[in-house]
Amino acid sequence: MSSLNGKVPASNGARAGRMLRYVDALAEAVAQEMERDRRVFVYGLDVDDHKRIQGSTTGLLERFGAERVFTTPLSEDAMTGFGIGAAMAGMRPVHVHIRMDFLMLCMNQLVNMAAKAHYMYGGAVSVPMVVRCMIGKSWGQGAQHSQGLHSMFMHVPGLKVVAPSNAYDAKGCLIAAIRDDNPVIFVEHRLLYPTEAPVPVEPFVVEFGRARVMRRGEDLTIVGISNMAIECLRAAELLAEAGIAADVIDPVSLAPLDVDTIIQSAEQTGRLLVVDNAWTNCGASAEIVARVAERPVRNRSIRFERMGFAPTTCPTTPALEQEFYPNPSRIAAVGYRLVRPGDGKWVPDPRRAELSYQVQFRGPF
Amino acid sequence: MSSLNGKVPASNGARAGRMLRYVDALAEAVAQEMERDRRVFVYGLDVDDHKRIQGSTTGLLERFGAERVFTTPLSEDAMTGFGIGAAMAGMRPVHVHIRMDFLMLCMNQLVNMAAKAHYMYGGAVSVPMVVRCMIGKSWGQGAQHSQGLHSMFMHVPGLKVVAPSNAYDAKGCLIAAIRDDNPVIFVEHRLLYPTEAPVPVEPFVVEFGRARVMRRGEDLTIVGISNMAIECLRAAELLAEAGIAADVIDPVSLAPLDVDTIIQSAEQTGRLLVVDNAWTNCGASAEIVARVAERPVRNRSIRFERMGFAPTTCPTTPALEQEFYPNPSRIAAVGYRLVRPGDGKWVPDPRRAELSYQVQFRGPF
Amino acid sequence: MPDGALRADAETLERLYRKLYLTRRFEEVVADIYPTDKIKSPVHLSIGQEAVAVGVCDALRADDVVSGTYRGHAAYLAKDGDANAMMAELFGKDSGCARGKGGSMHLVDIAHGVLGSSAVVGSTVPIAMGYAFALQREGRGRVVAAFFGDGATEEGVLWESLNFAALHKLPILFVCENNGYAIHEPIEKRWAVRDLIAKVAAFGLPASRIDGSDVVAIRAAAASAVAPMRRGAHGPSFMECTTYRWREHVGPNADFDAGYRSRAELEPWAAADAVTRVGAMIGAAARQTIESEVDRQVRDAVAFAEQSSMPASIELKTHVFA
Amino acid sequence: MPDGALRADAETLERLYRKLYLTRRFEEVVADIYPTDKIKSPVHLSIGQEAVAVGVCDALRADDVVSGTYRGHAAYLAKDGDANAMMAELFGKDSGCARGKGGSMHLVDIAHGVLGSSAVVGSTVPIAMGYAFALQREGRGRVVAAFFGDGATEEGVLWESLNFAALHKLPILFVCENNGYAIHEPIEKRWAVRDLIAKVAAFGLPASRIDGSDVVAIRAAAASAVAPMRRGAHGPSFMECTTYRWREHVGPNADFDAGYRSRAELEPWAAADAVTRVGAMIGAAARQTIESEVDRQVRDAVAFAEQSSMPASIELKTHVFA
Ligand SMILES: Cc1ncc(C[n+]2csc(CCOP(=O)(O)OP(=O)(O)O)c2C)c(N)n1
Ligand SMILES: Cc1ncc(C[n+]2csc(CCOP(=O)(O)OP(=O)(O)O)c2C)c(N)n1
Ligand SMILES: [Mg+2]
Ligand SMILES: [Mg+2]
Repeated sequence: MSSLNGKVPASNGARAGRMLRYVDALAEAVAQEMERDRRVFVYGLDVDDHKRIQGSTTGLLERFGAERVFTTPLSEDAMTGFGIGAAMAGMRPVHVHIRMDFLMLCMNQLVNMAAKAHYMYGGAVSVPMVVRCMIGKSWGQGAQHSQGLHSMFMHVPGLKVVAPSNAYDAKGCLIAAIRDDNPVIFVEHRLLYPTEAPVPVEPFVVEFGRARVMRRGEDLTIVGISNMAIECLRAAELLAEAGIAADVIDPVSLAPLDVDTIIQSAEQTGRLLVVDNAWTNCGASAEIVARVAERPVRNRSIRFERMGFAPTTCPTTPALEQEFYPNPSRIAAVGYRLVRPGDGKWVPDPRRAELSYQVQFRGPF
Repeated sequence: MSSLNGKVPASNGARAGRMLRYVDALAEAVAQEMERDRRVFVYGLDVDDHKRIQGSTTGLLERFGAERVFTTPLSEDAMTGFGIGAAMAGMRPVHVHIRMDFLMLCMNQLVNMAAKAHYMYGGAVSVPMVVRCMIGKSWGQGAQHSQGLHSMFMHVPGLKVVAPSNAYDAKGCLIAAIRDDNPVIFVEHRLLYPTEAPVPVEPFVVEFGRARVMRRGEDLTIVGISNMAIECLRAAELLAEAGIAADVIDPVSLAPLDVDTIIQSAEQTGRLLVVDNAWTNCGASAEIVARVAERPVRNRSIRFERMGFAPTTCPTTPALEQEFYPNPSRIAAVGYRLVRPGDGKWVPDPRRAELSYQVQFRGPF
Repeated sequence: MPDGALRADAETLERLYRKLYLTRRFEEVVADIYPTDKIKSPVHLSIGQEAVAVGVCDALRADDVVSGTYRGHAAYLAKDGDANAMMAELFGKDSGCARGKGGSMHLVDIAHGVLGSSAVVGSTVPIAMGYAFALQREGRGRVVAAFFGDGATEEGVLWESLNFAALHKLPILFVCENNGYAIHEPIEKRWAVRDLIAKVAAFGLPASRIDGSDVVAIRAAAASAVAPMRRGAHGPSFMECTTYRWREHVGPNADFDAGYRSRAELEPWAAADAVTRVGAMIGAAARQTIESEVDRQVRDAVAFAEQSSMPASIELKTHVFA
Repeated sequence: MPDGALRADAETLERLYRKLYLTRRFEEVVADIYPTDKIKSPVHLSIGQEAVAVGVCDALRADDVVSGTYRGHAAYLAKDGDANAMMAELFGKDSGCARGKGGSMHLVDIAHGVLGSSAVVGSTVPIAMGYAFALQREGRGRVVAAFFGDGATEEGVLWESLNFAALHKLPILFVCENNGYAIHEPIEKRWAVRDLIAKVAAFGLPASRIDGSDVVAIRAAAASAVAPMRRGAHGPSFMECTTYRWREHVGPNADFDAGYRSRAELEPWAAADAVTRVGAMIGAAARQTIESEVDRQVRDAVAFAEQSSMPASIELKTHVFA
């Protein structure tokens, strides 16, 4: 049901691991890397307060002390440059932002410095830095606290971008990000924090650039990004009730992007639906559709569709907010239309679909 | 040879206008709007020095005085917010940046405030602001002075993005941008500044959201963005020598984007090549290919290809820089392969292609 | 906090009390409603900090302009923003001041001179400055007061703005509501130097530090700061108002059990509470009238919000472009 | 500019002169070559400003680190960056210090403690600070000197960085090369307040203003600033060095005919020129030796650059990722 990725211990027990929440997987990954490598440190607004970034930095201050786990002033621009400088000097900073929207304050450092340093200095330095950032949950967070802006970073050579959708990948990708010699934008989603999956106790790495096939089906390929991977799985369940079988693919890593896995599936199903937790215009979904559309060898014609945020600013009122986001019901409906274009009547049970993100998700493994 | 766009006076003479350089068209557009509307002002680093942003603000200080034409400190973030506030209060600021790369310093104001204000305040305010920014010319400008980052702005609802490729559109789009009640990112290219086209003397508007077909041909559709529109015209000339006729389309406005004109052409030719002055990954070229690929009615299968910056940081050394950019020769070669996939041997005359941007371009009108 | 003379004529005290009580009452009611989930969006209460906004706004004209933050209820109400539209906004209703699209963090009331607030710290400061530029050009003596927290002073944009406002002598009063914390982080972990006023003065702005519980002192300081601005090219001023947040950073509750601050820290601030003190200074009859009028106003606002309808689906797509 | 005592022992003066002359000579040669288009990339010359970098770097250890700007030739050479690799970089050659990928604005020489410079004003300042943090943790007494122009002080990131560096007592010397202009805009159009030092001091850093032509005074000031940093948690310092750019902002020529400044403005600076004055203070023999050695060094650098090859096409795709 899933393609193996990462140097997971072979034994079944270890591979299965315990059930762990996404939020705890983040904290565990960082703790294990801090233990292993003295150069790793964690900083950012509020990483050391009692809320610990919704729990995702829990335990770090106690174990590693204020020298390696510290808050900052509200100075995103300078604090990003600070991390870049420390990384150039050989340290391994993990900079934490409680909302991805705040990265707009440090775009200059991320785009003009971090992404480019290795290249424009001819390889003389590297920037092994991780930028953890959380996409806000939908509940009334509004215009400036809920954006998924990953495509801006995918656009710029020199940055890696990952967006794990489950606790297993969260741990494996975060460890990989910390060990990576390049700047990595690590995209989290608030709604994933409480979700559980089996996660090995030992440190392990999920390699970037390998998509994960989370579910198999021959009628339709659905690619889900970040938490939309989970919503797509739910949509696939709804579609199954209508007799439609969907491949559900989670790219996990957005830059580098494993487009081959997606192409392979889409060539088999002839239909590709890409669902992002972001706007579609020039988004990750545009890139994925474009790459599949321009594949050199074409054994089969493919129909495409994208879903993402409504092309509007995010409203706070729940009446509109629910229309702003894709949900399993709407994803399923679009998938259905793609497979059976003539038959426009099917609508999935709205009650089952609506609450999807409150349903405890038990991981793809 | 070109689709009419904009409220151009009907008389032929006026429509033809005089030959005017792109750079002068920019200055003329702003001068005419400042004359017409006392609320318009121009500000930004160096708009009032003797170089006048490579000449594009020439004459404004003399005519309108330092009250309406002024430089700023090196404070891109605050100065963008300043313009937004002035715009909310009813003024019509034109903020000038000599390099688009510097917009990374004011992404927070552009993305989180300017783009969203009208929506998140329920229509209570609007932000009629123009952000003029120039993509650096290639000559050794390097990593941080040559980026075309327009797709980042296309990604965000609430922003309009235009990238005129010739003097006529430069004037008409800039006037339209100033009169628009929304924030407009106005993308210029340094290499276009000396190019000439017939431009009406009177003020006129080029409406956003209407692509321009610059050349007609039935074998291949080439879409060129910003200065690449010009390079694509040159490529089309080269292709014509090989007996291949290309439609060349300049979208002019990137958000809103006139995808219908592109679809119409691509359905006729069955081949679409999109060439951007930017990276392709999650770029404008990805969006254009995706929109054409997911068009609902498909009369014909289309082959797609994209070109843009190499997926690297921009190097300064001319040895590598020339490989970084698409040029007419390479565009033609890719177009040729798209039309005649079997026959991979044709190479256009490199001498003619190489110097394309030094060839005086006489406009599409 | 000093002894707090609070000397002012009865009329002024009553006017101030009405605003203080309104702000306090409004937020208490919001806090009471919050657990019902009728307000589905984060709220950052000003409870304990009301005197700053009330004092400053009482020194402003109706046609002056204020700009606030996500902790902006007090500034909105103190500037006479429409209370009904505000409550409806919190409820996500179509009749809200931002049509339900903004919520508590994005209040706006242009008719009453309330610029839209923002959830990104520091981001409204340069916008307020741009607005002040437009008012300067207009030449009718209007001014802007820009409120922000101590945390905002760490953002570079604030110093860029101070420099530019001073350079162009813009009619803007910068008001820092220093409550000692950014979320749960105390100033010691964020500022190398505690003397904010010295920093601002070095940037060329008259700057003063004022007890944020002393609503009369704040009013006086604001009045004397804006008077010369109205007359011409005097340039900006800066006030640092020391104050204290009584509730949790976001949400309706107290959080003295969370561990990052003690309840003892609250005590002197509670003792100096402007609502209580000003309330005690005005006549009992006047006070009762004010309180019952304000109570009714807040009840009406809740009823208005309750009775208003949610925006129709189609509203999702409106207001993307003007 | 003060009278400029320039008192130092002969050895020091000779060492300083070698650096001053190297920097001057190197750039004069660059200016001579520039019209040939062998250097196909913008150059921002330090001619006239050399004493700042030379004075500061002479106070540094070989294992200390400097960070500069797009106007960074002087800092690179003063810190003993490889002159051959620098000239080759300007020529776009594979043997360049950035493999031809950076050009004049992105010089780097990690082996000699030269962090990469940047074409975005102010952008290297926080990076230098992060580097200083790593050196602080390393505990070997190394320090960073970060050079930037007067224009960089207008970017918010500078004030964010000063606050953080002071808060964490980082071993970094901030060096503002104040040449009175950002491109063609004079300070009057950009700064509300001329007293930069007062602003910085209010942010908690020891700060001094020094005649940027007095290489000995600069050296002394830098030495006394960094000494306590090496010993432990003393924290950052700040120097404002007043200086003057003799050539155009970018490119090899003079531009006194452009109209934004007069040639008369140059005169006192030319009279105080450190290269001339220090040259006049050392013995004629020593001077001649230094000059002929440096002349040869620069000639060798040109020859090295000329003879090096351009990067192969494949290099376009290397170094995107480490
Ligand atoms: C630019 C930015 N960084 C971080 C945050 C997260 N955040 C929200 S409120 C806050 C604290 C702000 O403190 P202060 O300015 O003192 O205002 P207060 O909440 O105390 O009124 C922070 C860090 C944010 N909203 N915006
Ligand atoms: C962030 C940013 N804004 C604008 C520019 C354009 N620019 C290049 S150099 C310069 C002037 C900088 O002046 P200063 O810091 O005083 O350095 P100087 O050139 O005088 O050495 C400007 C505005 C830039 N490179 N970066
Ligand atoms: Mg605070
Ligand atoms: Mg300067």
